[in-house]
Amino acid sequence: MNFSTKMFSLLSAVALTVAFSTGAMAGDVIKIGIAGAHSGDLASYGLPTVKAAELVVKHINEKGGINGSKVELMVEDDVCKPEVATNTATKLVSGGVNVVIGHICSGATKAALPIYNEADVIVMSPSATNPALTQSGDYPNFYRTIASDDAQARTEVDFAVNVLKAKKIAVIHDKGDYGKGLAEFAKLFIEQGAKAEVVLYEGITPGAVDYSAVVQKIKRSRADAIIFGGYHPEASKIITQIRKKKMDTIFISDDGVKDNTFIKVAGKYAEGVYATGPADVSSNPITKQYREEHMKVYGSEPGAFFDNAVAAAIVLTNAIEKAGSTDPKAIAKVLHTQIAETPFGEIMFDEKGDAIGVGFSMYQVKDGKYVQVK
Amino acid sequence: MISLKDLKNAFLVSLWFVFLTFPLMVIKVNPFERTIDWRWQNMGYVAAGSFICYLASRFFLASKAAKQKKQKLLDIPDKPKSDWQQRLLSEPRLYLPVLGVILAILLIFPQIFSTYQINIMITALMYVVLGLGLNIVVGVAGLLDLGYVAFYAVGAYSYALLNLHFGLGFWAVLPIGGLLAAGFGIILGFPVLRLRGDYLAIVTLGFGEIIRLILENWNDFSRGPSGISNIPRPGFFGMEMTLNQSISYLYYLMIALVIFTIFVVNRLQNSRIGRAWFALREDEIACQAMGIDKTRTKLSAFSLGAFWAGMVGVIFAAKTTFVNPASFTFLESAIILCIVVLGGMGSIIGVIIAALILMLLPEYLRAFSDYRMLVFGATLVLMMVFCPLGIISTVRRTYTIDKNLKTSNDREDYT
Amino acid sequence: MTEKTTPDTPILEVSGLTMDFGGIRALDHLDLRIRQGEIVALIGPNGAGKTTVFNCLTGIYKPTSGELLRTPTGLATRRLNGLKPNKVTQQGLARTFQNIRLFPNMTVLENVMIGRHCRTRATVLGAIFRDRKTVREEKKIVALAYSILKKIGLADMINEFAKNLPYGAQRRLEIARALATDPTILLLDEPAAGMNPHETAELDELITGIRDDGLSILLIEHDMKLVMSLSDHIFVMDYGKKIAEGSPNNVRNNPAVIKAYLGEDVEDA
Amino acid sequence: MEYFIELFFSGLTRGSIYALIALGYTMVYGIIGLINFAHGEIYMIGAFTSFIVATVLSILGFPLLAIFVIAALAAAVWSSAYGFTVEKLAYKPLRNAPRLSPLISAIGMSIFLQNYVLLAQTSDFMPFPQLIPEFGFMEPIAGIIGSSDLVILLTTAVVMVILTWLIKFTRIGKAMRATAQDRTMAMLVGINVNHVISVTFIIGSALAAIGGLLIASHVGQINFFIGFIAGIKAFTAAVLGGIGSIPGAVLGSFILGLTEAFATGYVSSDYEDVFAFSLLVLILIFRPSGLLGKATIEKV
Repeated sequence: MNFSTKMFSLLSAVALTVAFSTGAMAGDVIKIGIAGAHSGDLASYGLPTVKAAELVVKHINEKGGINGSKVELMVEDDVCKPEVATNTATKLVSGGVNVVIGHICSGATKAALPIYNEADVIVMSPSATNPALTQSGDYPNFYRTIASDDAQARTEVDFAVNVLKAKKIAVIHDKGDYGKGLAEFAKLFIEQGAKAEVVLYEGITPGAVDYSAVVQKIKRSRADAIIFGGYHPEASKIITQIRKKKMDTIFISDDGVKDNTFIKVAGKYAEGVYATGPADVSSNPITKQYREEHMKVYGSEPGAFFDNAVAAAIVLTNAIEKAGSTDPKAIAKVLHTQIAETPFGEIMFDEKGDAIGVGFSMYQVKDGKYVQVK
Repeated sequence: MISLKDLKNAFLVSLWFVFLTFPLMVIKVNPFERTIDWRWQNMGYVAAGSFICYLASRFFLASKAAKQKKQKLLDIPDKPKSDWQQRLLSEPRLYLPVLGVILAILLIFPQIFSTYQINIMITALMYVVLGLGLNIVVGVAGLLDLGYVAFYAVGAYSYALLNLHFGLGFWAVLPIGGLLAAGFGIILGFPVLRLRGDYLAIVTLGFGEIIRLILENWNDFSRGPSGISNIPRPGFFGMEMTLNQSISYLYYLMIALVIFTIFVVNRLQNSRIGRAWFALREDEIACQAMGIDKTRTKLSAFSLGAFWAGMVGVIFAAKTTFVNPASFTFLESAIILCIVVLGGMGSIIGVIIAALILMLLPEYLRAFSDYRMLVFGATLVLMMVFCPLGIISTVRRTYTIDKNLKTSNDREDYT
Repeated sequence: MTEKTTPDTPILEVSGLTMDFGGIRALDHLDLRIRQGEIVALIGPNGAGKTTVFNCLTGIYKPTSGELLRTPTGLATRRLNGLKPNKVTQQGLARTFQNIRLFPNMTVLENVMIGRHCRTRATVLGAIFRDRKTVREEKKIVALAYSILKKIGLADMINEFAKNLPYGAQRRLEIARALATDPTILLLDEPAAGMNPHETAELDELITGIRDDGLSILLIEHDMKLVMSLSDHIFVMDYGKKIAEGSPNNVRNNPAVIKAYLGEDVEDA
Repeated sequence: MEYFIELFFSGLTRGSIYALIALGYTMVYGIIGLINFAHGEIYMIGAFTSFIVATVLSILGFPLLAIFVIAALAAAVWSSAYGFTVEKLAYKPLRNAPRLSPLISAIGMSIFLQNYVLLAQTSDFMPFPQLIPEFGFMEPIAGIIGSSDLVILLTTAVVMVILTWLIKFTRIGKAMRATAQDRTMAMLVGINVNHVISVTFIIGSALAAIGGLLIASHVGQINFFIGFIAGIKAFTAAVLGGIGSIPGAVLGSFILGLTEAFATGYVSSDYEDVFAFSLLVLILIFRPSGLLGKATIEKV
């Protein structure tokens, strides 16, 4: 009997491990690093960037590369953890990358940037929205193709106060880097604006089995609107419980919620929810082209931050081409002075590294779809 | 070796696993498109995999049993299987050259390998020290601590905050971080150390979470979840260093810290206090009856264990130059605990080997990054099932006594 | 060694000791006395509460009521009530356990060295820096532990794990460990349990030797031959109460004792 | 006052959710003295199995009640199968190993199962079909307590009654109690201890599966990580109530749920977990074996 139990254990592991498998790649000359979460629970935020870069680079190499040099991708996983991100960054730097697209999460980006900074490597993130990354001035080599959290919070607050005329606003966040950062700005802007008051400011515990206590608290605060900072799993739980409790409080949230999964998970309760997101670019020809290619090559709709990543890849390769070299100073000069055609239209970068022309618009769920609010 | 009965059992086992994994492995539903994907090929993999694994484990155990039987027949006394280990570890003539070679390799390591490799090695060495620290608490004193990461966080944040507010340098904070963590160990220890076993485990787990939650929520103190960035790397008499130099420097610093830790922990284990810790682990009641103050001994183990976590925390902050609460989750505690248990509770060398394996293996298995954690979990289970005492079991110090001791003399200061 | 205390002054006195577990009264107003240099036996049928007396004395249980008084030779009387087990040991009471409680994964020598813990002072810093004082203390601990082991007859096995010793040797090691704490009163809980006649005879000698070194001994034992040959005074317990006391001869012929043991197999190794 | 009642019901719902998971923890601990860290994962697997089955059935057009029943059955069967297998693979070979070994094995199992589901299914959150309809009669008080809350509360109550009956009065229950008290002795009087342990795992896992189904239906979504947090909280609740005691697990769960709800309602949900764990520490300081745990006097 003892034998059979011991063999069971060996077997369980291997049997289940056997059932899966993976792959890799190679090339020459201009190296672009792709860093972000490619495995684990946050992989869905990181993998679309890899795909975007692959598609852009494929085009470039088909045309003979940049100024005759082929482009090669170095894909490295940081699982969105700061401590791993430093290893990833060192690996990319010691592998001789010329520019990096990444990292995906703000925390990991902050940990990795000093390493790129010292190695004089230009980094462009499609998704790290923490304001300090550009506004602190600590990271001169950092750029991003997404607007920062404060811009997003500004959009949310302006909309709630000026358009919806909300007077009492509850600000809720998920205690995370992204959500809480946003919520703080939202709170600040509401207080500065003085047209509405923050009646409740609370952090919820992500992953908790039930949010009804917080929902009761929102109900008691008599808020006309909720501004939620965080991601869609918590947002859908909260909106479901709010609507089930027969409350019609307006729900305004962020880019982390402006995701089709939110609508699918929250179902009918998602109707009427507002969320900010990058301006609708689906009519832009470049956007269209890459989305279609993604469908063709990978057989699915592109995931989170795909357009931003395409933009980053285009902007960077374009800058290297225009600069005529991989010298960071030359690239930086191009980034700051010349316009590039991207999925977001024509963009270039301000002195802090934020993309000019990339902003946020407000969307609302109507009939199971996010529709831009005019 | 493999009989028909084995084959039959293997068949039954694979049948069971096919059933077990059926819904999760075979069916994949897409509730949005309302489509079902039947992945029948996975069923084949599971069946074949479990069939082979059953036979393999059968074979492994049968050969092990045969070996034991042979030993019995030849009347070889049932010596501990780690006999060569014991000898290697206890005779200076044998271990000194080995030690020399290892040290030499470690010292020239940065000259041979890339910065990336050095960086990974630094991480691994950090876990060696963390493992050795927790080993004092769990391995030696037998107190199950599931919140060790809290002390790690205390160290990391003490450097981040002291540097931010008071501009204190790395070298000043290194001991302060350790001492603060040790202090926290005592503060936590006072109320909870009367709890036994699993109650202690859950309370320490809770403490770890509390520290993390405070760091997450108390923005004015810790800057909340967005963390503290731009923490300076360790300085060397104010010298300007390039990234590569400072990483190599950190590497040597870690080597020094590891050696220092081994030295101190080893001396502690073989001292009056170390013996009391071991005794506490072995039998709490007998330990007290022999005149050992239980509370004080537990507290000393707790705080001395925490001390190392605090020091490594400082180094962590200096290495990543950024700290946020997300780095200090329960999983981190679990990994450090696994290092201790895999290494063989209380064994210094075992802990070092386990830390290196657990930290380096996943890094080099990057190609399988998706399966990394799966393999990690499976390894823990397999290690425990096939080798529950860990890689290297505790080696106790042996004493040689001068047989001509004048016992009558000793007798006097005995009474 | 002996001061001017009269032999009649008890060095340990227990009066009115009562211990309740929930609703069950394990000890009921028990009185005991031990004088300097005496071997006192505590006997009684299984479940009489003998080990509970030890546990109360050594601070492992908190007695419900009663006084535990200890008068070290030539010093003032102290209460042992409410002291933690380790403090009791510091007061000079050391014990062994009925179901052996050695430190199985430590060596024989280390087991005995543990006994010195409460008589030594080495600190954490001392352990790390190994200053001269600590080294000297450590050497002394080893030497002393070795001398005790030699006396007890385990000197050849100092580097064995305690768990690998034969049963009888484990019992003796427990005594050695207790002796290392420098006790003046030694509490032995069934030291001869499971020993063969030869081993028991050796034990008899050992205990006598310890007494001759000036220690007093409180002994729980079922082996009547050993009890009768060793004891100066015997207390007999049943159902948590003292039913008789006196010299071996006295107790042997006491009707209450015979009644208590009736139907019980008085072990007669 | 109304606010208080609302919070009270929030706490009750949370408490009964914890209780469904905590019961499995406490049963396993009572019988083999092991913190079964993988129990949260069994709960997650239950939720996932019912998600898969329910979605398949709804695609095939089954009526809601049939979906609910079949999904619940499937979840219970497969969770039990996983619980049974995990015990045989990871714990049984370690019955006589040092105390920490099974715990590490359990942590390993937990990590393994999480990643197994992650790889075999998905890392994304999946919408869980709403299996509990909005009852018409609940309409007037929907602001205080919803239909799924009610179902969860009732299920917990029923489960606790059945479990108590099972353990007090049935043959297997007696065998379980005997094994919990003294495994060797139980073996000597002819109880098949391995069988009893397996049954314990199966019952505990089935409860977790039912919990998984109800909770996932209540919150409307699942992913591979839901077992971890729920597991930790449920374990905390079990310890709070006195681990090994079945009424203790339920009581501990309610106290934990209510504490969290009131802490959120009257203080701030920022520190909700801090309150929960501080309460645990406080209770254990004054009652080291939990609220209903037996204070064991160690035999010396």
